[in-house]
Amino acid sequence: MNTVFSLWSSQKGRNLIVQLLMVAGFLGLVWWLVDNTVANLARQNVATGFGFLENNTGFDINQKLIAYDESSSYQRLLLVGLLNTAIVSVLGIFFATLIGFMVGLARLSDNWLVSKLAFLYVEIFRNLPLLIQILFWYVLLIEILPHPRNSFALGDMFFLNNRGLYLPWFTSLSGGNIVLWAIALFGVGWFFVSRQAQKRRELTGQKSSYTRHYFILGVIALAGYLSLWGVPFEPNLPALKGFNFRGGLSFTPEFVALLVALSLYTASFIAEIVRAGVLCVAKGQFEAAKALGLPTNVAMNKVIIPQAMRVIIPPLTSQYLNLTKNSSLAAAIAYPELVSVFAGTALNQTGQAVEIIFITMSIYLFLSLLTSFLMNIYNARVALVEK
Amino acid sequence: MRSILKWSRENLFATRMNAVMSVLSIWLVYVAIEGVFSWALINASFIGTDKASCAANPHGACWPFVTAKLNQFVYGNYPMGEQWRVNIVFALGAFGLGLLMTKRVSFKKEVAVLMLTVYPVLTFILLSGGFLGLSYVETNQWGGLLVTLVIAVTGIVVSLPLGILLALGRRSELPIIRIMSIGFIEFWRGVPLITVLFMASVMLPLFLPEGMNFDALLRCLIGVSMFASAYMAEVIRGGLQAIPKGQYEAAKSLGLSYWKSMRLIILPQALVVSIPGIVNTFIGLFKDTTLVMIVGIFDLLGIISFHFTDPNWTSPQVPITGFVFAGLVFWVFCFAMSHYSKSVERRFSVTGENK
Amino acid sequence: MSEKHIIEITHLDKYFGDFHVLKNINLSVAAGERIVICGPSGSGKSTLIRCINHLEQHDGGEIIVEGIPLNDSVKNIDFIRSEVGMVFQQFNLFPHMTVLENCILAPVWVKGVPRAEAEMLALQYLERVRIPDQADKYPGQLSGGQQQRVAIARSLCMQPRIMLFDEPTSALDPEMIKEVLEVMVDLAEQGMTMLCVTHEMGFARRVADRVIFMDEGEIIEENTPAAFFDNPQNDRTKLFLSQIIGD
Amino acid sequence: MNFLKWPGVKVSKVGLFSFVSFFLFLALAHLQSAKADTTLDLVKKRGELSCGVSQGLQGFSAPDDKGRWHGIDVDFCRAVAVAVLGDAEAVKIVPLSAKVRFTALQSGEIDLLARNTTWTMHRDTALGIQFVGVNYYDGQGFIVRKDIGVTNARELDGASICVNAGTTTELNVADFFRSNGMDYEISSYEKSEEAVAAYDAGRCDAYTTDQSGLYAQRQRLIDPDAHMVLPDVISKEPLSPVVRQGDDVWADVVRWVHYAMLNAEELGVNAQNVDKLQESINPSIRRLLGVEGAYGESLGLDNKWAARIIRKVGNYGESFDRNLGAGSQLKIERGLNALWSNGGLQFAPPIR
Repeated sequence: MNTVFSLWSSQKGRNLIVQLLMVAGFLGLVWWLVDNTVANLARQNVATGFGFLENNTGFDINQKLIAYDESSSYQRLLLVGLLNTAIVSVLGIFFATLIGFMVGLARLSDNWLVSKLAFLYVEIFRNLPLLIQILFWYVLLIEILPHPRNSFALGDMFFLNNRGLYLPWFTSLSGGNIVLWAIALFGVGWFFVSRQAQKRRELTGQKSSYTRHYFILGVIALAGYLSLWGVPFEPNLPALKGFNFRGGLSFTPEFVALLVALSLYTASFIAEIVRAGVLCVAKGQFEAAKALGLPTNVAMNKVIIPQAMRVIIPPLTSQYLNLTKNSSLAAAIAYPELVSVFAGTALNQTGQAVEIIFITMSIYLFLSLLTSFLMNIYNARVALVEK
Repeated sequence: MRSILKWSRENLFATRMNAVMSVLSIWLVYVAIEGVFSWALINASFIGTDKASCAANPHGACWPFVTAKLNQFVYGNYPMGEQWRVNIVFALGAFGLGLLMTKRVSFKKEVAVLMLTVYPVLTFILLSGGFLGLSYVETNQWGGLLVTLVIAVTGIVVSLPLGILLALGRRSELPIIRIMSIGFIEFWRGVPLITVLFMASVMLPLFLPEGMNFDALLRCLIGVSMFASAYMAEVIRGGLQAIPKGQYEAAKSLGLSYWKSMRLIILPQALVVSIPGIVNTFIGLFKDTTLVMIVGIFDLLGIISFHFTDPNWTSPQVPITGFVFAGLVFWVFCFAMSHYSKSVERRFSVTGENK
Repeated sequence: MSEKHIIEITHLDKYFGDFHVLKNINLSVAAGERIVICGPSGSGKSTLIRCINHLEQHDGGEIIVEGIPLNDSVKNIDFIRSEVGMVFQQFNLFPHMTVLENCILAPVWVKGVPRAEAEMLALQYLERVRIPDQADKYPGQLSGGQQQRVAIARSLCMQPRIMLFDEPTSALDPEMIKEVLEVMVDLAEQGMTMLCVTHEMGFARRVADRVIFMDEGEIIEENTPAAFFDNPQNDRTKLFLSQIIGD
Repeated sequence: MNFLKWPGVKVSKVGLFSFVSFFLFLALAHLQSAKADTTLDLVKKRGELSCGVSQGLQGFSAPDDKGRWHGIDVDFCRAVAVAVLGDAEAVKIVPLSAKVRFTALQSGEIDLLARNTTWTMHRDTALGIQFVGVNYYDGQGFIVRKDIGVTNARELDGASICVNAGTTTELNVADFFRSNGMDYEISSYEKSEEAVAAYDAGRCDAYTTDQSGLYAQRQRLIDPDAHMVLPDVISKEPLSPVVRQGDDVWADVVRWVHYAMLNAEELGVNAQNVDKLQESINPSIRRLLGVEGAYGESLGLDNKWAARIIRKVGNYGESFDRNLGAGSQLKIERGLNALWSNGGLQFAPPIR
């Protein structure tokens, strides 16, 4: 007891005691919760463990980017849900950024009308709960769009109805995948070649013809392959068969409603971030650019935006993360993303709430921590450049 | 007239590009206004008692749905005879907020303290009753705007102090307190709110000893509050970082203890700096209350969409009308908050220039 | 001898990471003594006085203030802080409080002095630093010199026995330096124990009992002002003085 | 970063305080948990039954304009409440989506799930729940718009189907289409009313659920007459109230509430004549109404338990009639749900 008192009188001792108590309390709490849960589950004889991931799901879902049917496992379902989350998030991020930058810059426009319009956009979309927006777009889509038989059509290739949006697409025949991979590789190569070209230009001041040569080479290779082995693709056009359109590339109304709502909502935040970022770059910078005789768009692209980006990127990333998390609201409109299909349907079919919620939360947590981690690296780099 | 022309030449048609943009914008405004007007007013139905009254106007709003159900939208299934209690709570809240927002009031601090301490208790007593001669009203009878506001206000009242503690914890020198704060904050910020609500609404009793349980709405409130606290903590941390190091040192050199210097010196300044962020968190929280609908609590949005299934009102216009109405209500609240925060910000930035 | 010493520093060592900021500092200050510490920037002079009220924690050696060792004990730190006042280069007034509120804060919250009493005391000290009429203004509304004088009054309100000044005039415009120095001279003449980090050589000549020259974390030279300025012993001191005067 | 360092005086006080309060909380919780045992005791102590029902399925559980819940499932909740607590109103109706119902039951959020839930082997064995007895025999069917020209389920090849997520319906429809080599597109909605609304808006060609549900949901469509229920029944759907596994006392109570209602119908005891029949000489009736024997007590209730149910809620036939049958809007035939003596499947073990 005496030692505790003497520890208590020094600051380090106090800190130590407080922290030990906190740890003990925390571990106690965790132990208590786990203990209760295990006891509760055991008493009721609820199946536990992750063995269910191997079982067949027995149900189908309406959007899958990889092969999946009723006989697939829950593991597969998890992956399908995750990919559905990913596709809507990636596209959402793309459109939100596009719209957000346009609106954000429009708010700074000299044109009174344009800037007020952008202001209106931001105020409307930012102040409306996302869930209402998702439900609104969804109801609008399925109520207003026609039945497949009366689809809006564009040249027998594009169709829009209350079952979705249908676009022409292609199917790969044998060898098609190889060509697709080759094109992807070519794209990656393009990145390196153009960087090399830029370096050379900076060093020598001369325009290099690397990229042009690279491109020509690629085209020749492709043409050679196609002429030797033929085109390994065939068009896949949507057509009305029975109740619905089949073939082609299709997007369900759930997907479209979610994408529209997520993009428009997040764009309103991105617009504000962009505006604040640009305003943050000192007015002096703009004046300096002007004084050098740079035209407005060059000043914007070469001086203001690059500097603003430094301010913009951290909050922008957190908006991206929010968008990804917000895609979980799809549960309300039956878009089969991770939360709705895994933490919803699968949870109910298997009854293993603890395991499923644990997996789901871990995935989101992982994404979030990964983003924070990357952001910290970025911030550290930017901070270094500043010095 | 000439000045209008001059103004528009300078502001709308200064360059060719500008003129194109202006024309485009005018067209957009026209289309939007025309669409909204014809839907909400010209083609809309206004009187009636069931879906038949809206059948005549298939391309317009079905406002009778809103007027017929307004009581439920505001109070949920709160017993008619007891609704005066809700009204008192609303009125007191509005009065308190009014005082806080009036510039001339000198006793704002006292009002704020009352609003954060006495008001929630009073609200709880009035709304749930069970003693003082008030009949007990179960929380599953609460609904509509009432629940939306209860969740939002609770979230606000809880998340502010909790967020402050977490922010201080995150900046603490004690590594374990810091790590635990970071862990807490990152956890709640990392997971989607609906998984949190799901846990709170149906799974929580699984983690507690058998037979121990508490009210469903309360569990939702806890979930929402934890979630909001984590966001609040990050906002306040930003404010704390903005306070110059000299302030900490001066407080220390005067002999103020940690908590005193935080309460008297650091937080009063940090909170002012964070006002925009705090209000944004409030707005986010307010919007997020709609998510409780997914776990079966009838907030405003929840109760509106619940009434879509009333056989008397199944009509294609009803859902859109309902969502527009819900959107309008939420929008007014959120816009008012953001507007107020901007005016506060402006006021502080003006005094800031004096420094 | 040691009873008369209000501050006793022996073998003081301090590191910032790997950087050895203070190297084996030994310094005794008698009650009522006025010491000016000077030296090039980065010489550790600010760190030295910041160690005395535990704004920096020292890594080796001992600091004894009024017979109480400055160690990890919370009670001792609190006691020493209430006995030692500090004035900063950047004033560090609390911008959200009026001048008067700044001054009564510590007496009320640390010592538990009744508010009315604290206000009287504060007004008295504000008068002493010659700004009694600014009591209800906010720091942001005052000039730099006025702010620094408020900061001095704020420290005095705790009725410390020792005052530490950390370059109190270097953030001020020339015309304001004078008004702050006058207050400090005043204070010195009333017998306050003072440790000043400053480059105001006129001030040093006028009030200091001792001038200490520090460089690279060591005390290089220590002498009466007259001897120090007119007949510096060390080469580094000479170089430093020539640069100062060359300014 | 030295400026962050502070004497930890008050930090520790707060830490200590939270620590102590946490342990007080733990102790309290343990006190409480030590006392708790069977659900029956819990319900009695609480004075209220927490009963999970569907969020709105006419005939089974749906609120009226005043927010009062009606339906055969709600009646069952009230019957249990009146048997256990003596008050048919001492019941908290908890509307649950299909997705959360089992979790809510497992976790203890509700004491009893009466939510037109299909009894399947997987649910019975793996979810930690127990089905007590079929209170409605059902089968899954489809509803379609008349104008799409489909007359039976086999013609639905390639159709879009709306279902309620997390139900056996969702699994059966997959089985049905797969076993018939047919193609389909499924849209699974969190709530049944969302699925119905989507179907009504034309998002799907057919909506599928239990037959009883199809009739109930048809009432909600914008133009009920434009839709028809296909004749096919593609599955067996025995709907049963559910309790947590491992609490046999409570399972017995709930099971016998159901059987008491069935026995009452079989013996001709109903809400009108229950008081008169106290003097009946029929020993079966006397046992049911607690005049003879101590059957209620062996359940952990009192002997008038069944009499109370019949007085306040009625027998099974009355409840069926009022909510689903001739006395309701749905006008569903008794069919499989007639008593065994009338050619149906409802057969209750005797009270003796």
